[in-house]
Amino acid sequence: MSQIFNRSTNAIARLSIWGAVFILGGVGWAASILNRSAYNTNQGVTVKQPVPFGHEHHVAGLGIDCRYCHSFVEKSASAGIPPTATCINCHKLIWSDSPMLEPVRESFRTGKPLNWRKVYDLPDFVYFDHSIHVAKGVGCVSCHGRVDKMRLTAQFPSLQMEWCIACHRNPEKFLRPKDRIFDLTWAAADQETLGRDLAKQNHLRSTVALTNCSTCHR
Amino acid sequence: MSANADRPPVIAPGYTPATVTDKISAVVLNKTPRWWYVGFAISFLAAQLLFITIAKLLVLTVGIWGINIPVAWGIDIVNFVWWIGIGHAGTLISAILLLLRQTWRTSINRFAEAMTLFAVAAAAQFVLFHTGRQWLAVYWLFPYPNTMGVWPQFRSPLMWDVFAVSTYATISALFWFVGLIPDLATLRDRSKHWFGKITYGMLAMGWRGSARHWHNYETASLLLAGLATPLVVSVHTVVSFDFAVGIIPGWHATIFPPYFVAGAIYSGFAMVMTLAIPLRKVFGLEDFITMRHLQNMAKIMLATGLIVAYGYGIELFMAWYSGNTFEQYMIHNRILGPYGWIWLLLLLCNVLTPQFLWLKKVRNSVLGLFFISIIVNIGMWLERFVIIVTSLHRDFLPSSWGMYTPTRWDWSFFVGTLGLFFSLMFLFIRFLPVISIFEMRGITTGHDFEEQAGEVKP
Amino acid sequence: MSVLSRLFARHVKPEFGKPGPRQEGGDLPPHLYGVIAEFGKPETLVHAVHATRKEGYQVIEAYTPYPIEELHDAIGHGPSRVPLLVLIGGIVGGLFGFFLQYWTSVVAYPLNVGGRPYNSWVSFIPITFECTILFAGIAAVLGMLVLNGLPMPYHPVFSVPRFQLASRDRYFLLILARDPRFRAGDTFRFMETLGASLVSDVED
Amino acid sequence: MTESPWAPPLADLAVLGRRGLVVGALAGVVSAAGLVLNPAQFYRSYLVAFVFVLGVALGSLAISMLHHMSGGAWGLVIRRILEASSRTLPLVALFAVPLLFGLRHLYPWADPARVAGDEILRHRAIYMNPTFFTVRLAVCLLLWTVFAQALSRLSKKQDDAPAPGLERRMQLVAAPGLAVYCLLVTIASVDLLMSLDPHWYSAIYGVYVVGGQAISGMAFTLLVSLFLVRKGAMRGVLQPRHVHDLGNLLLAFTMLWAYFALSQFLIIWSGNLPEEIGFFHDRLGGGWGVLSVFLALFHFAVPFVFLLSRDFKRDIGKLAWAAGLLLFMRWVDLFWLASPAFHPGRLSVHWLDLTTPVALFGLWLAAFARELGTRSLLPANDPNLAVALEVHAHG
Repeated sequence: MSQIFNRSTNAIARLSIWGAVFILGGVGWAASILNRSAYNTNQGVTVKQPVPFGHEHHVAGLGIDCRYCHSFVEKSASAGIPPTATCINCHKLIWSDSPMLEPVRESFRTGKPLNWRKVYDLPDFVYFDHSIHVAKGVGCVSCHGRVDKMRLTAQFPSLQMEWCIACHRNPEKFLRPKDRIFDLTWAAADQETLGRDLAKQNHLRSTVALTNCSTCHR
Repeated sequence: MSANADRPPVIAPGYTPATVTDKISAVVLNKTPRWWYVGFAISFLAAQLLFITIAKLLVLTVGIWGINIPVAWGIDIVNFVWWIGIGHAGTLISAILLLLRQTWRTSINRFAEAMTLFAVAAAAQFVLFHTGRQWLAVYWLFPYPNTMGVWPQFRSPLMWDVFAVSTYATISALFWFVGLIPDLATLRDRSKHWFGKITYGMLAMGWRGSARHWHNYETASLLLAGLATPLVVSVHTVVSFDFAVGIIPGWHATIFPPYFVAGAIYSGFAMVMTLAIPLRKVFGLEDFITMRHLQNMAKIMLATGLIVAYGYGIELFMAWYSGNTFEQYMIHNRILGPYGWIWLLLLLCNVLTPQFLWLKKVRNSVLGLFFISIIVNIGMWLERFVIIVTSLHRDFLPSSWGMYTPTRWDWSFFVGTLGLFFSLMFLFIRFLPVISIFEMRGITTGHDFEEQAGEVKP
Repeated sequence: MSVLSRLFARHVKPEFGKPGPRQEGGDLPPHLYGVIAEFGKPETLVHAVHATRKEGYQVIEAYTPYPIEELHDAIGHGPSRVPLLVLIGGIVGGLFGFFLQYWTSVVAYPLNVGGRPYNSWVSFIPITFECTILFAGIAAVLGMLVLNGLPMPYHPVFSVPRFQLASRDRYFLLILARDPRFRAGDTFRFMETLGASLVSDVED
Repeated sequence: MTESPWAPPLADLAVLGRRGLVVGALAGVVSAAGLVLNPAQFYRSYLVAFVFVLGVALGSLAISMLHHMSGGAWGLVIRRILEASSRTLPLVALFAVPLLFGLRHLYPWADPARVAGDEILRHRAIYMNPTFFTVRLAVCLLLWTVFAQALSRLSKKQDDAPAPGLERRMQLVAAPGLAVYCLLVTIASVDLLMSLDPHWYSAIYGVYVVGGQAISGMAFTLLVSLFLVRKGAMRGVLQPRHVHDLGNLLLAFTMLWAYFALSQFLIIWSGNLPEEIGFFHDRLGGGWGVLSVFLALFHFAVPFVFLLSRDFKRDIGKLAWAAGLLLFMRWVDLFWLASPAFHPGRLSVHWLDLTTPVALFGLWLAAFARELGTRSLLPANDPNLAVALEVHAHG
């Protein structure tokens, strides 16, 4: 019998075993990165809209309250996309002949709603209700970020379940007084104490109840 | 083992290490016989059925199967349990018989272990594809830090099953491969073709058969056997928990674990027999797989068959004894309901037929054993059908009763896994030694691997 | 030996034992790995091993087509360390299995399932058991490979033409050149007295 | 008596028998006083004691049948101990008689008032009634005795004159014998123990009791082996490799018992059905829980760890410790099975619980010692004996 393999195969053979471990680990790691990346979640991605609506201008610049447009946010599951009429309330006077706003005027003329694109597209099997979040003291900014700084609206969080769960486990980290819900710039001096008090005051359910499957999946 | 005059020997007389080596490695290294191509082609064709069904399943999901409410588990699970059960004999032969120092196992263990591995591969198809959406099943089944922050439900027997089956697959693969290493070295040294030399050489990993090699090797083999023995019991126990932990009448019985394990061994030995009898014939291996093997397997089949019959009996008795309406109706429906004929057939196959094995004449007849083994294979399939479908189709609420009929895709999946199993089996008998060469060498010179292995036990 | 392998020449891991000091002023050829002898019967090999050990050689190795227990004792290898690795593997696996379940069900995401306790230890038994077996089994296989120095597709003994019969029906004894007692000519002649059918040098 | 080189140590056995008899009789007298003072408690304690002694004898019978079927040196060296133990079955049958007078103290189905008010007990009444119970128990004891005697007689025949077909005939008795044994133990365990609880049922119960009896038989055999070795009767016979095999069997039986126990517990715990969970509810609370933990530790965990060690298993002196512990734990297990039915919610150990097993086991031991003295300690004419006694270099 003569040698079948070269001396160097010894090193290669051992290396390949370790290599397999590292490659498998690397693939797993890459998959988890990809899964959490904006490519998969659309976090921070703006969506092309029929009219380039700017929250920064309307909120920070003009000081319009969230509820002026999203008028059901305190009462219903959906915050509400404003009807064209809401836009026209002002834009019949201001920028009333801007070509950029032509789709709005056309919608108003024809009565056919504007085809706004969803920025926050939750999975269909998630039951989400704006009103309860507002009622329990979750501010807009917690989920939507500083929309007053967004020229075009982008998805602020990843919207992955681990993000939802993080708040449902420790809601006191995010709770704020009723009158500060719509204030995007406000921050508590001592969030820890305030949050604990508010949780008690607003009758927040226990973490176990808040993280029960049926809380969000019904 | 004690010498016993009226038992046939485990290897025909006159063999030496050299002749054993040459004869068994010739099966692998000689030219491929024509029947192999025919057999492999048929199996491979059947395996295509599996791939077609899977393709269809991936698009349309489990709706193409006959399952629905109330029978949400159909013959996909029947087939899963059946395949896993068949796998058990392989581990049992190599592990438990190694621990019990039963020399006769040597010539069938390799082959039985391969059978285990391929049966688990076939069973895995059902586990994998019955989830409907396989890409989601990853987070249902495996604990990893996923983006939902959720973890699998460890109180569920289905999770236990995931761990049991994947551990079983891993350990059987390792056990099989470790057993192959010295024989791969043999093939490396015998192979005339450069491709064979390199392939077997890489797989043999430089095995030289030094005293140190053998010592660590024997210790590791024995420990693996010691680990595999409780493992194999645990696997079918966990499979039985899939049912018994639920509260469906007909499923929720404490006898299920031992009764399932016995049933698995029963069907597993039947399958070994079904495969070994033609194999020894076509390869001329009658000198290695002797009548002694077939007789011993027949005795084990008889014993496990009786345990299974005990299980059937105790279920009937306990249903009556419990005084529980639902349990009693379950038995009534099992015997007299629309699937009653299957139950009857099951009794014929699993309880009546093996009783012939009490007769020495039957145990000595190759043809008789072959037929009985096939009937038992069928019977054990029917048993799982009875347990799963008959229990589900009429449970607590008469308003939600229903019937179950498998569709042609159910059957094509099953036939496809048979094709997969036999394709792998054909590849195995062509490219790897079906009998452990080094252990046979030891037997011919009286250096029993088992005897020695028993001594190195920690 | 090919030119290529000379270029990559490196120390091949010894079969066994610590390398002894090379004999000063010995007449060792620069690439001698050892001397190997071939035997036709296991008994002869076992006798040869005893004789070799008696002669004072320590760094030796025997090759057989199947395990021979007497040989292991004769060569004087210690007990295998595989059981220890398996024990460690099993304990680690069991702890991993249980605490994986405990942590996920009690700490990471407690869920009420049919009123069962978060720490449903009864339900955790099967997976704890499976993990114990899995880790112990992997430890057994990896331990065996590592302790045997595998994979090692290249080894000097493979250069011996008749060594391929070590996997058939021939029995070999190798004395490594690293043995402190090793003298190229003497050792060769000594091995010829052991009843070997063939003795030859093994080049590295 | 034969002039076999393995003659039993008659003097030592006589001492053992006498001690058993004296202790047993004393404990029996004390227990009889208990019968007068507290008949209900007497029967409850007596039941556990009876099932314990029955388990030792039947376990020995089962192991001897297993040996006939599998062969192996381990069985040959203890065969005579197993046979002597199983030949005591007629005495065990006699022990069953007092039980028949206390059925109404023990079983809810034997109390007409309870049966009348309980639908399930009425449903079972056709099977679970004192007459049929007695018939079944008698048939079980009779059939076990028949199989034990048949094997023992063939074994005797082999001692008298070696005939080639005898082993095969013993196999022919043992194979159906083992099947019948398992079936009858199931029936008897439902009758004697499971029916103490009026509604509870579990299909694995019979198998669980079979597993326990195997431990009883093997543990007792190991203790007797140690006794014989100490008395010099089996010197040089019982080699480490035999002891190793016996230790492995004890380990296997212990694991099997734990497996059955765990399966039953896990299935019932997970199902959590009202008609089933009561059994464990009674046994996990009110002090009984401590006993359950004790059982898990000393009937399984501790012996298991020791029995894993090779050195431990190869030394009969060490192994006998595990055997002694397990034999005691067998009684604890049976006590755990039966007594919570009488004292739910409160751990209660009456002095009769201790005297009755001593009485029965003492008397039984006397009978066993007498039986062991009647034959050679090894089946001298068994064709496999020479191989079994070979001294292996590495044995």
